Amino acid sequence: MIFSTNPWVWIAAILTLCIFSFLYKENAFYRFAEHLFVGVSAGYGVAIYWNNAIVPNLYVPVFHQHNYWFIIPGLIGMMFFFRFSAKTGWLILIPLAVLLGTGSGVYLAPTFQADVLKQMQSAIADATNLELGGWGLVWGLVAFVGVLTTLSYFFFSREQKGALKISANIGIWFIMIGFGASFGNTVMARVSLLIGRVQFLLTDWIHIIK
Amino acid sequence: MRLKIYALLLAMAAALPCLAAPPGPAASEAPMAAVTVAPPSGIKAADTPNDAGNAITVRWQASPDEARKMIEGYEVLRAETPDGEFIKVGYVPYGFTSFDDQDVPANGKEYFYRVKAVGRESQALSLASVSARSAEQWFNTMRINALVSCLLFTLIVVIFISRAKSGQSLFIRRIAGLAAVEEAVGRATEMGRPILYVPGLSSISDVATIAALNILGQVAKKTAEYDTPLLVPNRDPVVFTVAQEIVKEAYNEIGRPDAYNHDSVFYLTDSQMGFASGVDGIMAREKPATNFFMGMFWAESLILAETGAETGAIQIAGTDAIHQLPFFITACDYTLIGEELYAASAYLSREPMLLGTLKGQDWSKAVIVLLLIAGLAVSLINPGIREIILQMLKVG
Amino acid sequence: MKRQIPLIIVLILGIFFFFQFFVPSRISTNILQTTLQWTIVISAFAIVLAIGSLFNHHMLKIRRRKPHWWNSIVTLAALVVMALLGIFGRVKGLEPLGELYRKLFHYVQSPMDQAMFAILAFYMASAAYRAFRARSQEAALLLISGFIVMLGVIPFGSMLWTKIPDIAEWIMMVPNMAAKRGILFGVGLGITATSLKIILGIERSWLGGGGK
Amino acid sequence: MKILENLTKINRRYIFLLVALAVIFPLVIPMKLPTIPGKYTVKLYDFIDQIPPQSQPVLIAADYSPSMMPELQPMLEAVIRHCFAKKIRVMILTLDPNGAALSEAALKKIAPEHGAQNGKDYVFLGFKPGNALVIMSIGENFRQAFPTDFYGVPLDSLPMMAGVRNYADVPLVVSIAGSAVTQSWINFAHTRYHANVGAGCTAVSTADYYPFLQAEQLVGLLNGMKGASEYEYLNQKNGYSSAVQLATKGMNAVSIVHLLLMLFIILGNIGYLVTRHNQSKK
Repeated sequence: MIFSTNPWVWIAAILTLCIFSFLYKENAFYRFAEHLFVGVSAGYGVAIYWNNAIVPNLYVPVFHQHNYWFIIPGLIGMMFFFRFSAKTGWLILIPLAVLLGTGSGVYLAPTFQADVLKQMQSAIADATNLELGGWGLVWGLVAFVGVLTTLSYFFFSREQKGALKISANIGIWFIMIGFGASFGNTVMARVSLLIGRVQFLLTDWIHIIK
Repeated sequence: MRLKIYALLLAMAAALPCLAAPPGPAASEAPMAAVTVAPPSGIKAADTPNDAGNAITVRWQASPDEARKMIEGYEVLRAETPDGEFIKVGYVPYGFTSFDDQDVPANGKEYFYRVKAVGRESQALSLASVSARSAEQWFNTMRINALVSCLLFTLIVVIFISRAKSGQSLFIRRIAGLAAVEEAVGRATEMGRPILYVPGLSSISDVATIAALNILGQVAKKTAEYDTPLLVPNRDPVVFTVAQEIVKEAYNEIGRPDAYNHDSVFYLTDSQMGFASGVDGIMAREKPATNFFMGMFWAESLILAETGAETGAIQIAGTDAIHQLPFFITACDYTLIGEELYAASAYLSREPMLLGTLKGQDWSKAVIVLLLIAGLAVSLINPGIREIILQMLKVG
Repeated sequence: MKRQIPLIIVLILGIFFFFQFFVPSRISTNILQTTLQWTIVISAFAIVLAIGSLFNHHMLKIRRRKPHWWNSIVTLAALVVMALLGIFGRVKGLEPLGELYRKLFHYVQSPMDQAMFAILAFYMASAAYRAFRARSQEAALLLISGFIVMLGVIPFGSMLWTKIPDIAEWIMMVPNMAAKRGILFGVGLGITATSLKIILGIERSWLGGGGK
Repeated sequence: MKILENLTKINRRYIFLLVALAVIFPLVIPMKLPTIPGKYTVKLYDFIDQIPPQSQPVLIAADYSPSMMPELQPMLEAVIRHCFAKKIRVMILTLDPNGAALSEAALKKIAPEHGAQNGKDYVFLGFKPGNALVIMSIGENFRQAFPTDFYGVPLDSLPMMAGVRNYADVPLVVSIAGSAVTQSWINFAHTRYHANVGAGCTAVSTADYYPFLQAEQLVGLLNGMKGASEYEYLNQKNGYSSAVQLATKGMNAVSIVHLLLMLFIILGNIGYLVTRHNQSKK
């Protein structure tokens, strides 16, 4: 067993083990790593906001390109700081209103397009693709029924009774089969990530595997 | 394209003036050149539709030599005058008969195009040139389906809201996960332990976050009533600010501003896994009696939910992140699936306007189901109509 | 009045950007791009409040000598060091700071990030053990489809029966796809309706107590 | 019966311990678990196998960053090994800003094993920003997108690049990625420029690509670590490589964890059924 001589690798390895120790139980090592992680990543976030948001979108346009329009978002952003005042506290609602108004306006139609129109198109296209022939068409129709019944589960205006109950139940079956499959399909990806970490520990830190 | 427009016109029985695309300039035929490969013919140039300008679409008919596999591709050339210097602006391989010149220098100015067939050994240039002017459009006709359907949806929602305002009682069926909220808060009070509420990891412009904050307001009212400690860790700075306001307001509304603890809504870090490690630590140390995971989540969903399950908390999750739902379903006691998260604010508050919106959503679903069935039926009978329907639903 | 101004802003911006989607002209796309750039700047200011909260939270713990208070010192020190290195590491003449910043990211933050991610492999196992039980019809379906798909991944599956990988693929393609599509319809309508409620001022929870 | 009932409450720490062992052991101790190549792996393998040696080069796009390495790096290595062993020329590029170091490392490691030479048997093009734009500009003219290789050598001075103008001269594009960029390769390189496209993706995104396989827009697909291990197996079976099998080791671990998981699920259910049976008797 030969250990790495790189102190940085040691730090990385020990922190990895500290995080893994949580699997046994919450303990002083995990607590240390967790607090370090929160601090380091929050600090990294500050640097990212500064370097990637403020500098290119505010500092450079205003001070280098002399595009003084960009002072406006700066001023709106500063309204966040009024929240500590009882009298002018409501001013923080202005930057919020700008963010929310823009966000809901910008995403409304594209979401409808992607989640409703596109899905309608695919649902019909998949179930009526005569070129697939035979079983392909059968499975297309099965999937079509799955879509309709799943959708019926989300009908809130009626008590789930009678036909709606049957349909919603079939919908739940589809949902459950789908979720089980997604779960089973994800196991390999997650194990792969763990393998990556174990390989780091056993290759870079302790040179066991070549 | 045309089909889609006509079909929509029929469906809506409404005429919109902006639909008719302006006809392109007359095309000119290019005579055969005396070289080994034949040039493309029937060249047409026209403004590229539905764009911000500075683009012209050039179309042609393939060189007859393409069938003999002698053509490799086509070069598109542009000049400012019919006999000026033609420079290459693009190349497409064989099998393609159109090209969008995206770098047209000026809108409204006439540009001339020629297309050259490129063979293995020889090339053939279309003799005459065609011209077009690029222009910007003020309406994207490819998106008319989205505009019409969004407006229709809005109309349905507004009708139900006005019905709700007029005092009609609106029924909403029981949603298991939400019915459990009261019980979950009560349990925490009995046990003398806090409630943990994670309003998702996304930003304020993610609508799932808004839904989560809405439910947070309802939960905070209950914790204010029972005087149960509330913990709300945040990942997004803006969401954190709003969450703090919402919780404060909830305590005010219940008349317990004294019970509000400013430190109960706090910010952790904007790193996804850093946040997960922090919340894991909090769950392991504070042992909340109830955990709420509402809003948008990514891979951390299972990390949070499994840790919470180990500490013995009752867990109620809700997300529209389809990929994460399987993990919440397996590890939580109740899970609001997709739209149930959005129905929650109406369900919990029983406010008529919100209930009206939910009714509007429901009827829209009914319309979608009917349209799907009708679409399926006619598509199976007639492949031509199938094409029209698929065109109508095309995302532009 | 104080509630009216933000509601009006939301209404105007919401309607404007809803229709902007349908207008491809140059000026329309330019306005969208500039506004998106502006929202980045605006939301960046909120980080000051957020970091303020983090600071207060931990200062309180240190001052009151709450349990594990010394961990709070770790968080605060790490926060300050990382933020300063990240900001000043780009200044000319201070490149070694930038180098240290990259090292800290690479050997401190990134390994913990990946370790947290890797913990998922363990949690998949414990969650599956606990939840994949045939308690009800629905749970049984979850269990069976999960089981078949897992079997389809490993070689033993096709040794057991050569059709197993095909069945797993079928489950992913037919019922799984159908369920996701059905859920997406609801989600799409829910998102659209909520956006509408925000724009029309029906959904006001985000106003909190502001303006009262 | 008590023992069986206890099967419903196995302490999760034992589960964690067994998972950890199931991952560590196969990595440290060589094992020989069976590998049965899936149909989409075989399709990609066969496609590459029939490309004539010393002719036009295969284009490999290694569009992933270090976080995807455990799943995708073995794929890249296996495909490169196959090509080098069959004297098929290779061009490698990446559209991921953090990807260049990974693909360069793979080339540096494998080229000496097969005596492959830079500029003659392979070209490393490095990173180019722009995703779909790069994919399209290759369709127009390779040299427009990449005038030089990663090391600044003009492509025109490299003998193997002489006849390579655009996708028409590339027998296959292999997109190895953990993001939606594979879709761009299909949409642009395949649909628009008629290139043959094969893919390797992470296990979570496999399901997204089944429709493309059915429509034959992809010649083949490697599914995460499983696909990589199957490719390694085919390489070894045909005597193309005897190198350390990264993904095979990993896949052994994956298989054992899967078996373990299924075992726990079965045990839990037995315990549950017994408990329910006993309760109903009372």
